[in-house]
Amino acid sequence: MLSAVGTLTTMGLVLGGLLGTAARYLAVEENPIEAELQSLLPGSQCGQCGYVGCAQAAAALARGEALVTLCPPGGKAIAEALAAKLGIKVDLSAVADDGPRLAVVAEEICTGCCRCSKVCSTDAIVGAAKQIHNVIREACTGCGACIERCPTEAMSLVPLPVTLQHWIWPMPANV
Amino acid sequence: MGYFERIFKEPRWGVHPDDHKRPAADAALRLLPPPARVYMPLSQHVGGAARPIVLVGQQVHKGQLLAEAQGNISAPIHAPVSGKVSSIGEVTAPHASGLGFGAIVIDSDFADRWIDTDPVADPFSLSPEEITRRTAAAGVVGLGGATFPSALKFSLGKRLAVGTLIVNGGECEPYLSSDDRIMRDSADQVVDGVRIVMHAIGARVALVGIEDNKPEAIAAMRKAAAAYPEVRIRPVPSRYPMGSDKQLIQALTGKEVPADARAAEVGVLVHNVSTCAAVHQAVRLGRPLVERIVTVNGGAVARPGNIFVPLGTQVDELLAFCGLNEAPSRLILGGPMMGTLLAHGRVPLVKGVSGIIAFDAREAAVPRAGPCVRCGSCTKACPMGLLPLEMAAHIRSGDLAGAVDFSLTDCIACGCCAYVCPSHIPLVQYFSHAKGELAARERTRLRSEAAKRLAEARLIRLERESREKAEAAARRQAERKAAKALAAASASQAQAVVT
Amino acid sequence: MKPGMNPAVAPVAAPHATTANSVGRVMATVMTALLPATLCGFWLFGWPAIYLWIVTVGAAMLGEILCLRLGGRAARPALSDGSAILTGWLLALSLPPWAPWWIGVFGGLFATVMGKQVFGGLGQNLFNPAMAARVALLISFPVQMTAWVAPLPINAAAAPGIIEGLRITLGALSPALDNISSASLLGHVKTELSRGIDLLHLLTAGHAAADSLSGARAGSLGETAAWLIAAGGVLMLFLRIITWQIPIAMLAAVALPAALLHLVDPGRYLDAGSHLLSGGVMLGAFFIATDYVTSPNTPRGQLVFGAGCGLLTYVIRTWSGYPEGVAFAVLLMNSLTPIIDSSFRPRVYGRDRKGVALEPIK
Amino acid sequence: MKETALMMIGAALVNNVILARFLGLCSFMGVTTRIDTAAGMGMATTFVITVSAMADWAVQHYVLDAYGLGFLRTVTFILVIASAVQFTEMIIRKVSPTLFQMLGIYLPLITTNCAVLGVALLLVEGNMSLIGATLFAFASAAGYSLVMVIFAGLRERLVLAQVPRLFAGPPIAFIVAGLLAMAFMGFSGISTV
Repeated sequence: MLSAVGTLTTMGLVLGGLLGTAARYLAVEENPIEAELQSLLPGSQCGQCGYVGCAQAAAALARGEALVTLCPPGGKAIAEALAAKLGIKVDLSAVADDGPRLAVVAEEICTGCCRCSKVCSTDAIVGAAKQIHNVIREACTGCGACIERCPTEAMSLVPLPVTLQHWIWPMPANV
Repeated sequence: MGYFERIFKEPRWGVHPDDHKRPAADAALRLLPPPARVYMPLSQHVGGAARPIVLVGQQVHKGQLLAEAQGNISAPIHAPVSGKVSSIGEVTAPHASGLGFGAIVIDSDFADRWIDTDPVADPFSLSPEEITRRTAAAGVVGLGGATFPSALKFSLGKRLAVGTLIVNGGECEPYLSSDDRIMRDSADQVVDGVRIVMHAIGARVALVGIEDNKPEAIAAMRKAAAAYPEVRIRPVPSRYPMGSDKQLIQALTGKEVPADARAAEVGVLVHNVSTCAAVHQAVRLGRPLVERIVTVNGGAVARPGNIFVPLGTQVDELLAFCGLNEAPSRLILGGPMMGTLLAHGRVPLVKGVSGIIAFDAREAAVPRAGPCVRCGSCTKACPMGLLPLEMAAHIRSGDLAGAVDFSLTDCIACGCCAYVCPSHIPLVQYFSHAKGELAARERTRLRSEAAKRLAEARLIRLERESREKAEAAARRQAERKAAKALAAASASQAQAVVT
Repeated sequence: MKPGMNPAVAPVAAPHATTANSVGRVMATVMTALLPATLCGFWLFGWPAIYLWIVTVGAAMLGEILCLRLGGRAARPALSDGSAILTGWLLALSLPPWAPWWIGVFGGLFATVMGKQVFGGLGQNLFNPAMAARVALLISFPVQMTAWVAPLPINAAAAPGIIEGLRITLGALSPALDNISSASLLGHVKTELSRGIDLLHLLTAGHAAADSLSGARAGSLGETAAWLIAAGGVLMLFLRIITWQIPIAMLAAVALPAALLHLVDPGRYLDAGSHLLSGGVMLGAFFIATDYVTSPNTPRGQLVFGAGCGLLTYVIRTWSGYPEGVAFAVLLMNSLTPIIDSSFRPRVYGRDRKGVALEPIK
Repeated sequence: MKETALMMIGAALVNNVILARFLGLCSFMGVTTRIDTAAGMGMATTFVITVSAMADWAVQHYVLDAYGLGFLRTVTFILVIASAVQFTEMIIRKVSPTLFQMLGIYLPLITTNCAVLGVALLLVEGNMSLIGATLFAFASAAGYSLVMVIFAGLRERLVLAQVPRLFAGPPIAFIVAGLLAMAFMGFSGISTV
């Protein structure tokens, strides 16, 4: 009995010591994956994921607390990129991706209250007080933050119009 | 060609479809009478759309500038008939999507009055830069189908000191014979154009590659080039896609264009024979590109052949001119291997269209696609050495990165793989879909990068605003304090004065 | 005039022309190439062989139909490509000619159901269905799968007639089998070697080569007439159904070690000719290893694949417990096919073998 | 020499750890979705198996046998294996963070990979010399790695196949494993010749 306990204890101590020494020589810096994840996110700080901004979302992803599908404006492409970066496999067939969208102002309802332009994270909405606002297409990320702010429901999201340059061949029908 | 050549000289890639070129290629060139109305699209070339400079209701002559080039890569367009600009709006584009694009509509006055042209008796006395300028002003673009503005290629060739001009007379697409026709009928013009292009880019030698299924064109070109030893006529084996730049360069010079590089970087530049003829017209006669030869062919066409057509003519009008045996079961713009399926014929002809094919029901029959049996036919046929079956399998399962890993980006969409596939899998459509999807992702990435910059700019702005606000507040407070102190001081002074 | 109205529901991409070739046509050509050897097998082994062939092909088709029905897909288009028939056919050729009916049924069903349809049907399977079934049969029913008969031409007096043949296939005549039971060359060699008898005493000269032309020796239904199979293979090569890499590499990889070791010790190792002409090597090299679905696509990959098949066949024949190794070798190399495919990609135009863009050369 | 070679072939192919002894199936199914991950896992496990086999051999001979503590075999072996795994984990984390990320939970789980303990117990029962034990362990591990890589290759292709929904995922993977095991049966008998 005593010899058994002694043997196990000795072995534990010896192996533990060896591992402790090894750990000192093989120490690794924590993976700077957080920054890489943040660079993949859209960076529009729209907050639709439930985190304050993209940096916080990236931190949550790195900690494994958030799903790679957390970013609605990013759609499938970003979820895929995040999954690849994190080295995990996810089924993305369920991720809704209606393609990029764009905010538009219904000019006949807009009262020119300026609330939407204050929340726009990319300064994509222009217009002075009491003037009808307008959305700069190139700057709008389609995050939808302005939609909720509009008191008269004059703002809505529409899919980007398809043009010759943007048209994509459909996938052939499955055989 | 003997058996020895067949076994050892024939390229290992490519396919050999029935060419169906005759009898259309042998029929004499016909002229289409000026149509009552032409639709001149603003975007008939790679790059930015041209910007209209005419007004609705304005009278224009044939060859008059309608819209000027806009941006670094662009080309102007000119009136193909004389008449009145009736409107500027959208027409259906000659594109598989069936979407619309901008065009200038001209009602013809049937007079066909040309503008005053500026012919040059001796183009070789002009500087290369001047030739390039005149070619650009005439709106000449690659007429083989690539529609890249030719003048830009001239300057590129000049800058990279290209020594060899390759003239593409391959015309490997079945059914098409417009290049064949232009070489047979106007070999002198083609050779003159070749020499002008050589002068413009400073090339020492021109190799004219012509597939050996066009003996008449080879003979005509040899005769026309007899006086110019620097223009060499080189028959090449007829094998699709011999008319693709990279394959023709390899067949004629043995050089391979590196991936992601331009042909000019290996010292060659490729121009189509029709483009060379257009350069001849533009520089020697001063005539802008407003007409071209179009092959009309296919089982549904009653009198197939090559027609000289003003640009902007509707496909329907051209088909009506040639007559139809039956309603076409499939209407194709370009050749059957790479051409665009048209939903209807109310589409204008543009600079890059070398043919219209109207298939009858038998030609248009499509066998049902089956599962891939991994037979490897596509791999053997691919002129780029790709593995189409693997790329398609990855794309089908949604793994675009996997497809890119199999060099999807090197695919030239020649259609050899889908042509030989015994399961009739629409491989090219898989690749087109994936390329479009990748381009869209790239756009999204650029967009989100821009958004990121804007968001950062906004943060800086907000910070600056709040800082300025704070500073302003501080300043105001200081002023107020100072004013107060001043008031107090003056009050005490006043008091002092009073006391 | 109102020309060209196409109801374009979805745009169709180029090319708008296609080859007249089809999967069905390829399969039909392969079957044509198999016909001489099969007919020779029928001739040599009589009515039981014909019945076994019918039962096996029928079971393979039945398995295909059942699976397609269960999957809710139409059976006709999948059947009409002929792949199920060919699978059953190849399996039948590799069976002992007088095997009972249930061997054929089990094998045929296993081939199309477990070998092919569970993977999703044609083109999706990872292993050659016929060889998977053959191996499954061999390890499940070793006795029946090694019960060879000496050839007894169909018109010979002693040969079983139509009715008698049916009874053999149904398993009712098994005692009579003993009278004409024989051993294949490879099986015979293995048994005798294990009893310590060396080949020099065992084999009399001129045993194999002459028989292999007519196929008049004990062995699988369609494997004995090696030259007829090779002729079918050459036909397929000529028609460009298959490429030369796999068959040549496989035959060479069997012949080379066989010749070498035979030189070293003729008493223990059979000569190259016997190895090439007996068992399933010919059938394997031309018809089985060349299966499109389960073999690599690129010429270099095919060379490696063929060489692997040949070498493993030789190793298994010579040192393992089984007298014949083609089926095992093919399955083993099938399992390596994805790795071979990813290691031997063709060079892309404008890139080097590693996929790096070439340097521009003026 | 010949015996050693046959023993190694036997350990790697004929009595393959995965396909004949059905050990280590957890990682066999878990980390074979990609070839490079499977190869990494194979190398890590090879290292662990070889190192722990040597250590276990020493423990068996100099501790357990010497003091008559045979009943502690499993416990002590696990202790040794766990330490070897910890060590491997540190190395991989240092050398290839990507592989570390891809292997994920399966890396520490090598500890409970029955192939490792299985090989250790087999070689103790086989009464081998230290060199023999090391070679046996290495050959077994090489066989394990080989099958892992082959299976990963097959699964990479399976992902692209249109497997019926009923069989998609683990079912078809097990069918493939079964067919692969059948193919490996062709080697049986080699080591006894």
